[in-house]
Amino acid sequence: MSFFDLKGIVRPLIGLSQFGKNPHTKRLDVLGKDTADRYRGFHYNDLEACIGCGNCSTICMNGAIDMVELAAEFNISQAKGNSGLRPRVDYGRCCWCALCVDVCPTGSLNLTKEYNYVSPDPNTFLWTPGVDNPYGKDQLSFVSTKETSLMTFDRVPMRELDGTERVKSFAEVVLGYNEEEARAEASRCISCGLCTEVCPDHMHIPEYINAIARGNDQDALRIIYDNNPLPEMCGKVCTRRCEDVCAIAVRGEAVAIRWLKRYATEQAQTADLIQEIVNPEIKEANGYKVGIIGAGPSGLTAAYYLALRGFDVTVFEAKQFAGGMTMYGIPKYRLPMDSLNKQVSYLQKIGVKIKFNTRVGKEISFDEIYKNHDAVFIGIGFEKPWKLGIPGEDLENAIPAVEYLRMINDGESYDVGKKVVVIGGGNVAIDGARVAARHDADVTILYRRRVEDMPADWEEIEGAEDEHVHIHPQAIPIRIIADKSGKKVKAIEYLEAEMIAEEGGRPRPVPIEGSETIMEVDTVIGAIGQEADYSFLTEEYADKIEVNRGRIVTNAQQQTSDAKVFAGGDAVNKTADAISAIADGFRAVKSIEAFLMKK
Amino acid sequence: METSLIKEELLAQQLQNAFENIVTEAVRKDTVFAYASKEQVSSILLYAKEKLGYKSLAHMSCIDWLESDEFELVYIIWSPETKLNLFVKTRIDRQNPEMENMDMIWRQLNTYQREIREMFGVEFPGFVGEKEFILEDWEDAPPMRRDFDTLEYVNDTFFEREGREDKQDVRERIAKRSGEEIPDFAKKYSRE
Amino acid sequence: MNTILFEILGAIATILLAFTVGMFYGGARRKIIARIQNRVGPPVYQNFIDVIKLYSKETSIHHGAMQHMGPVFAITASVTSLMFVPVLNGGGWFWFDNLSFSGDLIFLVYMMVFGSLGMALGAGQTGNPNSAIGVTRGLSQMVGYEIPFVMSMVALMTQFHTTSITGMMEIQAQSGTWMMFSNPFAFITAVLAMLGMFHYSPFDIVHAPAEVASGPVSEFGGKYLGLMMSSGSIFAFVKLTLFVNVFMGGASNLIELVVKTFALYMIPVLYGVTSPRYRTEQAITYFWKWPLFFGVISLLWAAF
Amino acid sequence: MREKSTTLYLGPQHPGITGNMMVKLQLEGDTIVKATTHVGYLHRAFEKLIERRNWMQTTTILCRFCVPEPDPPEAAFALAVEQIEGREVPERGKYLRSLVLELARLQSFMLWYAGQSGSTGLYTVGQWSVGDRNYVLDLFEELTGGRIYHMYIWPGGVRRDIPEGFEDKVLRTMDYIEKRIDDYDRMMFDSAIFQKRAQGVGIITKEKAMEWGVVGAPLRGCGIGHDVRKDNPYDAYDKLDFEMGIFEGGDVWARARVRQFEIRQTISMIRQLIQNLPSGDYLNKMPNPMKWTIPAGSAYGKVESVRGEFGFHVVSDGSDKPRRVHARGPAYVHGVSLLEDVLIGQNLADVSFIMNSLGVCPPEIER
Amino acid sequence: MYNDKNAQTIVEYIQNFTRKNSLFMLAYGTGCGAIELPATLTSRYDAERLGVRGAATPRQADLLLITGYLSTKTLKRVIRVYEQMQDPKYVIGFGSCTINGGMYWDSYNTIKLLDKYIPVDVYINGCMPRPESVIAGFKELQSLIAAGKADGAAKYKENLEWYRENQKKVLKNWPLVEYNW
Repeated sequence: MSFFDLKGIVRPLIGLSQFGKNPHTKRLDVLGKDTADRYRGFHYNDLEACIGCGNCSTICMNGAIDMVELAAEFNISQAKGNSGLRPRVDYGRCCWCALCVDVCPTGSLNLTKEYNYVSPDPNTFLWTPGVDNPYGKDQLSFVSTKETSLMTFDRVPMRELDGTERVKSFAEVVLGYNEEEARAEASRCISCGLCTEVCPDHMHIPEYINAIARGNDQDALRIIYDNNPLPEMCGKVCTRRCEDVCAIAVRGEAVAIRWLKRYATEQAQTADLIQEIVNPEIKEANGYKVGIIGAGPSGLTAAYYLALRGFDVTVFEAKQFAGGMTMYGIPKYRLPMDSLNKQVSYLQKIGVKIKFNTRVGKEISFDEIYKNHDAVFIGIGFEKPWKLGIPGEDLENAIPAVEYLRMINDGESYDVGKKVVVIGGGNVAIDGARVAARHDADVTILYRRRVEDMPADWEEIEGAEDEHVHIHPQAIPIRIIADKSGKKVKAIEYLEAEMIAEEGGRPRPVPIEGSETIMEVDTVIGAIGQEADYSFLTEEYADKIEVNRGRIVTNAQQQTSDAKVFAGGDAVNKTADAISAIADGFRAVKSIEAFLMKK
Repeated sequence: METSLIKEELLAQQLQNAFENIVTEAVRKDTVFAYASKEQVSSILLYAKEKLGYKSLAHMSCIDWLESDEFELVYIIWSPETKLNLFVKTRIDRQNPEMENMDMIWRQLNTYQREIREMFGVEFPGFVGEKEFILEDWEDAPPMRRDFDTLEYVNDTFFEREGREDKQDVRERIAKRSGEEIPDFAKKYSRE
Repeated sequence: MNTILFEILGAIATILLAFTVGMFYGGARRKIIARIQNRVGPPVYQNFIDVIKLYSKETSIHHGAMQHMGPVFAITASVTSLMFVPVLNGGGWFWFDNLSFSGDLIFLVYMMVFGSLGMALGAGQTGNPNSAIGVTRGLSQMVGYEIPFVMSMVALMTQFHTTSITGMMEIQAQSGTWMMFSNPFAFITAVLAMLGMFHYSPFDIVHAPAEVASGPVSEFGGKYLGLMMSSGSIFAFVKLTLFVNVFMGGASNLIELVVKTFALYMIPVLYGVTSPRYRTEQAITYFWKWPLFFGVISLLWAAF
Repeated sequence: MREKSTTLYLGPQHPGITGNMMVKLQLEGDTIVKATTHVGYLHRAFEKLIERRNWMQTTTILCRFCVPEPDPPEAAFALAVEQIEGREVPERGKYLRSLVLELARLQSFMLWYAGQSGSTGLYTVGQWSVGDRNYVLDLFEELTGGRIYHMYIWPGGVRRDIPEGFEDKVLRTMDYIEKRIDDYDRMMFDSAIFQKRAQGVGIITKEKAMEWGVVGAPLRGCGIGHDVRKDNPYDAYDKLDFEMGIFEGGDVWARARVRQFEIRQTISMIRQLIQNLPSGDYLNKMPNPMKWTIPAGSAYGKVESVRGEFGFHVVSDGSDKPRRVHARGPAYVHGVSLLEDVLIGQNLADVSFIMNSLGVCPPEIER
Repeated sequence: MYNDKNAQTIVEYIQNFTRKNSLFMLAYGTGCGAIELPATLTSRYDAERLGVRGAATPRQADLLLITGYLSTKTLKRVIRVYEQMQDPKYVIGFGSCTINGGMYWDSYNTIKLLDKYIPVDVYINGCMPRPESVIAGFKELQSLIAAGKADGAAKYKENLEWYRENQKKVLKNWPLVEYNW
């Protein structure tokens, strides 16, 4: 440094020129009004779109988000699949990291531009987004989009046999997840548990999925067996209403709950292995005897859990194999016979006695069962197909789908010919069609309504289409035409229908005049529903046990009008699927136990 | 992208040749692990510093492996020439944790050792440095040990603002509404 | 009787004037600095609010009698100094003829030190090490700037053969030349010393916040701080008026006074905005280099 | 003559202390004969808290490690996690990360201007630079949604893509700031007084620097060229054209010159990043955060912050929560033992000046 | 906002007016909030126009800013600083941490509820509060002062026992000096 540093004295003075410039200061009244479009301010929750899954509350590392019940005036939906709770944020905890936004599966929780709040009272920092700041709707800034969300909205695709490959055999179409896929799929679950409410059996879905995600498959199976003794069957063919309310499904594809259950059960390839893994605690025999009619899902469920609770259980099954409709009504490419038999033999290991080929009312009378047991559970299911109610359905080649499936599953052969028509849109109809397709038949499904109205699973419908099953929607069959011999089916005549929107209901098909079409066919398979066969009930019991519109009337605990008799399954509930039957059986166990132990 | 680990392998080999009974591993790009016994660490560090040019100490940290009742001490050193990070790891007994004082190799270790002594209770015999570093009047267990439960301590010592008692758990509420009974062994998989 | 009353009234008015002007200058300084820093800054009257608030604060700190004496010394020194500084040309304004006597310049030079010494005593009593260090620094720095300042004054006194401020003002009025032109080196010396007197950057080491909190006044809050601030603003007025009187021919009316003093005031303010602060020894080195050099020259100028 | 020695507690509440720590000084006159640092006033036990948080939640708490520079911790953690997990970052993600890191460096440099000049009483530069820093923070706000805490860098990339028109805004801001830096430099570096204050103060010799593990600008101010961005390039730094500022002397002046040089490098880097921004994905998305597990392993991720190398030692035991995250910021090295050593023999007036030039940041020392 | 000006005497009114327009703040750099304070005081936000300026020591300060979390170690100093301040004195709590623990709610070393240890006049929302919020906090405090409602210090005197008890729970054996006002 020089002795006299003029530059060092003068150059800083240039800065004084700033005096003449406009200050950068913002006026007080505009301060805080121009935040960026992405600013992370207070939360805003769309109360209607929110399903109360509580994922925001879980991700919040500050414990800032509580799930609370709001006052009645906000009309929070309490429907199934909606917890009825809404997040409340403690701004004495929040750090505005917005992870809650990025994990919100529905996208209802967003942040706004608003961030200014000062108060002398520390108790006023507890806000319910959407309630305390309804104006936030117009100030959304840091929003949750499908692209930025941390949720994985796309399901891990399930590997399947190719459509042309499938029709060649009855090999299982779905190949199942391998471990990596299962972990990936399981990790999509947010463990909210909304699904459990919809599941008729209230399975512990978040828990077992989480166990899979953490790599504890055995725990997963144990949790599954807690209230479902036929998980492998459910894992393959469940109607999985749980997936409809999945929180992820609001914006994406639901977690593949069914496939994950299937994955969990696949680890146990034999009944011994199941026992080894599940290793249930069997209580000491308590001396009570329970008779169960029908080894369908509901009967087997009741039998299993009663056996675990120390009851002496005997199941009476009319057919050669246990499983009921799941055995005889579901084609083998969906549910292989070995699989079901494995699960049944596990039940037998636990101590469930099954008397096969024992039709109640034929080999053994209901009276005998009733008298020899302390309680009776009826799980007979729907066996008898409904009639189509059109002329010609008694012809030789017009066959109910249930019957057709039973024959095929029993190993009997039935020649459907080259051209098959299936009437109906349920799972049974599709099953019938796909089985027929496996016999090299050209199959057409006639359904009254549109494809999207079909009660069958969309996966099944897609599977059928892959197998070149032709679906003809909006077609109402009016008669089946016999051939010259008058015994065999030659053709079917149907009317085209149009959908007329009806107030307060779903659209109704109305036949179009003059649209009659005749289609030549070899076989007509009818699948419009089934009913129960109560012929085994002798008059004495028919009076005691109330039957209404083909269904046994029970209370919520599955108890019939006869206190000693319990019932479940298709013969009782209207949902007519395996999981409801299992739920009935499970409920019945509890009430049978309560009924007997109380005595 | 598979990169070759030539430099890393070379360093692992060098250490392996110089010391018996140590395990070295070229883990990934720029990173080499050396597992050694407690007694060997100082000679490895000195060797690496003097002979191999690992002049700079990047880090020292302590990990509590409660399950196996051990503390793991990790020294991360870095060389300006090879640009590699060498992790020298050793495990010490958790019940009587003691480690050689090494602040004469790197003066910087002074700070690290003070922290580890305070936070984990690891003793460094012969190490001078003030006892209190970050904490003041601390009477509980060394707080970074995994068996010290911070939440419990917080609940005992501090207050929480009232007005949030009405919160509910979604899973429990759903279970209650539908009558589901979650078995105890499954609860550990429930959402926290 | 009346004259004494008027004199007292006039004295009070002078104090009020000095206080007001000093406060507004302080406010203006904050405003100007704010503008240079691209800000709007507080209102010009902000210092008034501050002082009133400080007086209304409770004071509950007791570190012994000397602590109370410190601010009192300071305000006494500044008020006494003020009494000896002619505010306007012709010796007085508002019925107040200042306590001018021949030799008041020498008296003033010492009076100005008195305040700082009193402060030092008071601050020393508080036992706060920051104060102690601040005081040490303040005194060291005072030694630094006091020598060139006295030199320039002595140069003027020898050059014009008077030790009275009014005398100097008369001489300037007669000759029509301001002393800053008749002895420019003395003026330069005095201005350089003034930079130190104001304790603005780069000579604010005394109360450098980053080092010794606020230095000597660290322990003074409330009324004491209010007193210190009042004393400071009166003192600023005293210094500025003195410089204007001595170097710039005084002022014949208030507007002229304000213009001249403000212009002078801007020198330390603007230099302060752009300068980091010197360390104590650097400050003393500074004062003993250029100011001293100019001081010697001014003495020589005066002598020859 | 032996002067009477005074004990002065500088802090914890003291205007001259960067943050909240205490330096106990033993003074003889104005000269320091002994300095003892006391830290722990800001200890929040992050590393304990992280034991209770899962990997995703950890990313949001990280930026609080160091208040003036919230981004390097995020990046260092992300790098460490990526190393353990083997997660690839898309090219655009890398560029955006570097962009954020450089913007963070820029705003931190401006904060440093304020600290360095403010500790010598030159408040004007501080007022300017902190005021102008708002324009950089505006960019952050636009990009990440937060002014100070961005929580933007995630393992696998960045959180959001850039908004529309952002590139232009960055370039315009850079032009403005480049112009302003000249103003700061005129007042600060050209000032004779500042030069006097800074030269020969707080000297760290080359040997000492290696011994104490000095990093960052203080190390480069000793004439040793070490910069993580050059030595172990991460993100997009291997594709950028920049130079290290290496100055000899080891005093405050040399450190200041390093920063003066590097702030311009940073601006040029930001321009390069914006101009070469590739298209494509910005994030290699992690699975559901609640179920995100990292395979067992450990790694040391490091990035270059303004004050030096910022390192994270991350240990995973394969679960959904980190086993241990141990952070080591530059202040951890500079602010405790080294500071005690450097302060001896210095003038009291230079304490906060030296602390600023070493970049002592207490929240990061004690975490 | 507050219409009870008539309730105050003219002296009180002037006092409150000057108190509200001249806030010497002691920014205790306790936490993250300290980083936005420079911004609050500089060009864009310029808190000085509200009469807010920094004070270097507690003796001179009217306003204590607790800028975030307080570790127990700092709490000790904060209590001492607070007690050193001269009446009238006010406290502003910054951000979540002072309200209910913020993101350090489960940390063993930070206090959660500031108002259990020292009286707080105004809380500012945010983590951390933006300068705009800080300014809003100042303005809120000013309106409280104008209305004569910022009486945290009086509350502290009244309930000293209660505050001491809470403080001791955290500070344990740390000696607390006698509060002399």
